[in-house]
Amino acid sequence: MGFGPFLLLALMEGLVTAAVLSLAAVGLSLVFGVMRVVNVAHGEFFMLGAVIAWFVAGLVPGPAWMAFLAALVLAPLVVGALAAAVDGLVLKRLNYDPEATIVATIGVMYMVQQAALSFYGPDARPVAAPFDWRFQLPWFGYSGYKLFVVAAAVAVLLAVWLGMTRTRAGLVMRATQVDRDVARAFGIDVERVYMGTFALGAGLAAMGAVLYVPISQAHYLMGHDPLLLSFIVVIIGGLGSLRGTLVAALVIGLSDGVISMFFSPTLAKILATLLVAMVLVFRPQGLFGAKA
Amino acid sequence: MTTTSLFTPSRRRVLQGMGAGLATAALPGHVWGQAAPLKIGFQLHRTGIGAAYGRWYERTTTAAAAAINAAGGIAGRQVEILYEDDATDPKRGAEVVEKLAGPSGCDLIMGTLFSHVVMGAAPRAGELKIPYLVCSEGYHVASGALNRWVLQPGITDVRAQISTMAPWVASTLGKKVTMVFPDYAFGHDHRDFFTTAIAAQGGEVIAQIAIPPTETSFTRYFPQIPAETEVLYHVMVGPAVLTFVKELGEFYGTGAKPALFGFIDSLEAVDTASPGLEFLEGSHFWEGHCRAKPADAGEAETAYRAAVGVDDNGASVSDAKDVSTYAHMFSCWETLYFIKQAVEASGYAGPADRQKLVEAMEAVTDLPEGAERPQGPMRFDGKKHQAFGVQNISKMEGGKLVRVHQTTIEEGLYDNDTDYTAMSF
Amino acid sequence: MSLLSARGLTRHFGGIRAVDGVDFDLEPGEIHALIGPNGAGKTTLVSLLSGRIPAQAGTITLAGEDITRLPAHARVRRGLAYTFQITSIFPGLTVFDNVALAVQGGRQPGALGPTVEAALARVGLQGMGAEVAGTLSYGHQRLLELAMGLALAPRVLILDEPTQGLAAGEIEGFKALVRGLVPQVAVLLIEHNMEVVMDLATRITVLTSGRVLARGTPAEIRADKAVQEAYLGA
Amino acid sequence: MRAWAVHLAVLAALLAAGLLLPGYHTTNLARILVLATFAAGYNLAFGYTGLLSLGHAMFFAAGMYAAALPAWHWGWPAAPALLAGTAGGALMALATGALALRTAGVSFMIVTLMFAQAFALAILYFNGWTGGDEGFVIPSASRHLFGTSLAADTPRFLAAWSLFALGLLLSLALVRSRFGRVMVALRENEERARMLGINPFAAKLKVLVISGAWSGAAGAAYALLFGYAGGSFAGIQYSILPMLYVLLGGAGTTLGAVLGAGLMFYLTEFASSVTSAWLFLVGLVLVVLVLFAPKGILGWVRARLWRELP
Repeated sequence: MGFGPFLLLALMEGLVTAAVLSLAAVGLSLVFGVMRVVNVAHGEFFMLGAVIAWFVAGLVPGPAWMAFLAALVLAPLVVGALAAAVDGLVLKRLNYDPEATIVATIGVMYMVQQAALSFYGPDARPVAAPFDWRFQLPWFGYSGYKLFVVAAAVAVLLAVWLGMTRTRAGLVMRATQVDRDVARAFGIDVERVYMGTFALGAGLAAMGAVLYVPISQAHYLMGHDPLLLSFIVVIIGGLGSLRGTLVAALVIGLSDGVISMFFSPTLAKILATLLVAMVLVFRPQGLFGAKA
Repeated sequence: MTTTSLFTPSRRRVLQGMGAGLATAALPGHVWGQAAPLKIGFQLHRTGIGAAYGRWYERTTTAAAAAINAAGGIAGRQVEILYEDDATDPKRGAEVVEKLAGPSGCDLIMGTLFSHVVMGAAPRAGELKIPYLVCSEGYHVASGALNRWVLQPGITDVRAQISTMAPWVASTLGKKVTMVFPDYAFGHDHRDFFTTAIAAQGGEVIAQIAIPPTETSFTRYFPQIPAETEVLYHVMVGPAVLTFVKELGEFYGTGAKPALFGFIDSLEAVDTASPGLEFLEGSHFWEGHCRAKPADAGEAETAYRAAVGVDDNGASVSDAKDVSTYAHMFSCWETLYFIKQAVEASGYAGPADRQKLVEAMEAVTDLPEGAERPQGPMRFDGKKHQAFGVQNISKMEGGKLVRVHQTTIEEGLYDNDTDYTAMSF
Repeated sequence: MSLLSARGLTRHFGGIRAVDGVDFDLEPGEIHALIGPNGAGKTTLVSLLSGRIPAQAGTITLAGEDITRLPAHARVRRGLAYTFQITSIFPGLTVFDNVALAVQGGRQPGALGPTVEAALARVGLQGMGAEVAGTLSYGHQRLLELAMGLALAPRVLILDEPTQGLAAGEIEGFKALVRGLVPQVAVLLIEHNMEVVMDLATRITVLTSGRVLARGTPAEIRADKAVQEAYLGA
Repeated sequence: MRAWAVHLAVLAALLAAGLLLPGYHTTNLARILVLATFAAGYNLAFGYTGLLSLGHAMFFAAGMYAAALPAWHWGWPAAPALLAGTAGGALMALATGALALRTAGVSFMIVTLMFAQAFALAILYFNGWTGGDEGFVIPSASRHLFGTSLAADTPRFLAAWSLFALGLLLSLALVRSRFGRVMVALRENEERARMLGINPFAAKLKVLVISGAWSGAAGAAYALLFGYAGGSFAGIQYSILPMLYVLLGGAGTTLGAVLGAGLMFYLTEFASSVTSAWLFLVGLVLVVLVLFAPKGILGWVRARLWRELP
């Protein structure tokens, strides 16, 4: 394959990676930004979304897109409700202490993983894409659904951005993010905002997983990578910055894609990882974070 | 040493037991209520990355133990299997060996699959001087890296498996091979041994693409597959395998593509008729044990499937979506029968006889096909502590794997310097 | 020669010229007050002097040595101490540990015990070493802050709004304390309380919009028309 | 004085337990003490200095390989291998810390995480030399210290205990020293510490190097005592484990690390003996424990019972 087509493929793949990253990270960006807690169970919420998509696919008859739409609605609701319960039962009682939250969410991670293993099983299972369209370029073929994921990621990010900037709920969340004590003084029910944010963050992770699972597969350990990558994206982007999250996802996705053209896969992965780390080393506040 | 004379009666009784359904309940209690049970510790991948295998390893072993018990147990003693989860982790694996050997009071330990767990736990087994029979297919045992207490009697090691594939690949599919494999031990064994083996057939590996194990998407590496590739040799493990195949299909699509040859490890516990796997149609796979029941399958194969609870497609009889790890799990069954054979041959009575037991194991040579070995005949090399059996090559036809070739034991034999019998206990 | 001196000191934040080409001299043994309306650049100026933020242009010398490029902690070790506007003690540590940290980091890290006790005695906190700093009253916390500054054994002590939040009685004690520091230490004082400024300072510099508006003795400043317009009279 | 007495008593109790309990527990204790040494190193960085690292697996693994590779390839005996491991962990901390300490807080967490990921991948990439994920068995000739085989229960335990005891007493001396005060100051308020003449970068780098040396010594000891080195020890879970141990036992307490490590081990052991869904039980207990003691068990003790607990 010539260099041109190779680059084209690398860029397309990079774009898809960026889309997946931003879908996984957008919820974490909210939670981390507003609540300033490290939710180690974020990846498990993502996994649950994928697993629910698999169950729904088995339950909803008819064409794949119907099950897909059903999962797209159902998974965020179920996972969001679970997250709200975790918030109310555990995190609130810990007063969102950063360190205690890490331990608690590690505990939640174990419980969710075991529940998935017991009720869903250890196998990797595929979920059909809502539509089956593949197109052939002169040099290689490509999945149409992957491009749909890119579009969906753009739509989700746009919706979250509009929600944060144009709605009252978004305003309340941003106010809480800036200073929770001041927000409380202005009569904002901070605990409700936190519960809502935590549920929304988890719901977004689940929705991202429903979109992602047709190009991957559902597996009970699949939450691990989205967790780490989400954290990386959110921090590189700059805490609480949606634009930063998007740009960081693009930087990581595209650099990953392009670097993989020139090196053997493992070496490419090492170099891409170090490159992204260096971004933070020389810009510790992230790409769009406020200077300290 | 003759093994058939020891085995014939029990084999018949196994089959009788199976025919009668759960015959265990029907057997009079006093027959096996006298001697203390033989406790076999099973190091199980119940959680972690190996869990899909672990579940079937557990089912197979439980079935084998039930069959043996129904037929009177081992040397008149009932077999009790103690499963202990190692989380597919070498550190926990070592702890599990200690627990099984210590407080659990097991006579011996078996069952480990993932090679890093074997490596991490083997030194402890050696120090605790307890036989440790792995079902891993790794080359770690035969390579001589481990110790006198570690044996692999139930499955052919990957070096032998791979070497037997090369002649067929070179003569049937092509001589210019590109390999795609995970960048860890299992993949490295493939890389090293297949490259050598295909060269011996006048073929050549023209590219080696090692994929880091954390990777979840593969398309961007496919352009590294040289255009002149005749055979794409792929062996991936882990949950991302489905993505790998799906993306490969999308990448090549309707265009020209190399012949595909893979190891079924990629698709263990995965339904070969899954959406996205259509691309594999017409491609070939190594199978240790054919998942879809071959037309010429004998009595032992049928009985084995019935005992474990696997249908003719290799899925659970109770849930057709629950696909087994058929190409590997037979190793648990055969390892347990190997234990039976060695315990009975050595007159093993308790932990004090463990050394005698290992020596009896090392003395085993021929392991004929039968109810004990539904996968086929094997030959055990006491010096290498490794069994060698026949291998299968199957073709994907209509979403189902159909055997097209079977290798002989001799094709897989190789020479190396390993001689565990020269090592002290 | 002045003890601490700055020439053409400049720091912009985006479009805002927080400090814009300021020359400044602190003479040995003086109490120099820095005043100006909110946003005049007082805190930025002392932050530049102490090295908490780097200067974009200009030079700073301490006793003749160019310290422009030195990081803050190195300036502290050379005798340039800074106490925080908002009480910034280590609330989880004992009073002793708070002061001991200053002794360790200061110019003459010697035997901890006596030095710490001397610094505490100087501000009137003797015998309170075992208390946890966070449990002290606000006034005591301000005194502890000062004790930490003193324990650094500084040549220059920068006090950023030291009387903020203190009761009238406490302010009197504070003034006496600061007067007792000179002439061994030169004091640079940012202060809003004009009574304190006029009472303590030997010289005053008035900043507005990042520039020096006037400089002189308290009497001169009081009489300065421009200052009255820009600040006092406003 | 009371603190030293308590620590010596804990060490004596551990020694007695290791020597008197059956072999199985002796080995468990040996493993717990090695991991507790690792966690104690982590605790110096995280618990005392506030450096939230998610990359300590890289120091542990650097120590493990710095000891195990010379043993495997060149037949080094245990003593120099152990020293090499300690140095390996320290050097890795020096190299990565010099870069990562340009950042702070969550950025530091992510940078250390990514360096550790790169290191773990490098172990796979250079598999011809490192043994990759499968790892390798340490030759038994290298597992002798002072003429005694470390593969036997009691010597292994004594070696682990000695390492832990050394680490614990050094930790105690360190946190009660002048520098220990600086560490806590950096955790509590770095900017204030800077204005007290403390060079935060240099001090934090020093802590990280000490922490790396500890972790490296633990990694080397693990390889030599249990006979195996492998890539899984460089994985993210070995960065999370010491954090979990420390948070559970009590961050910023010298004894928290061993308490957390022991608790997690026996919790797993107990959970897997009562249910095959043991992971759920472990998770549940973690949640309940943290609800009961958000600052860890010794954090709770310090808040309620004994303020001066070091």
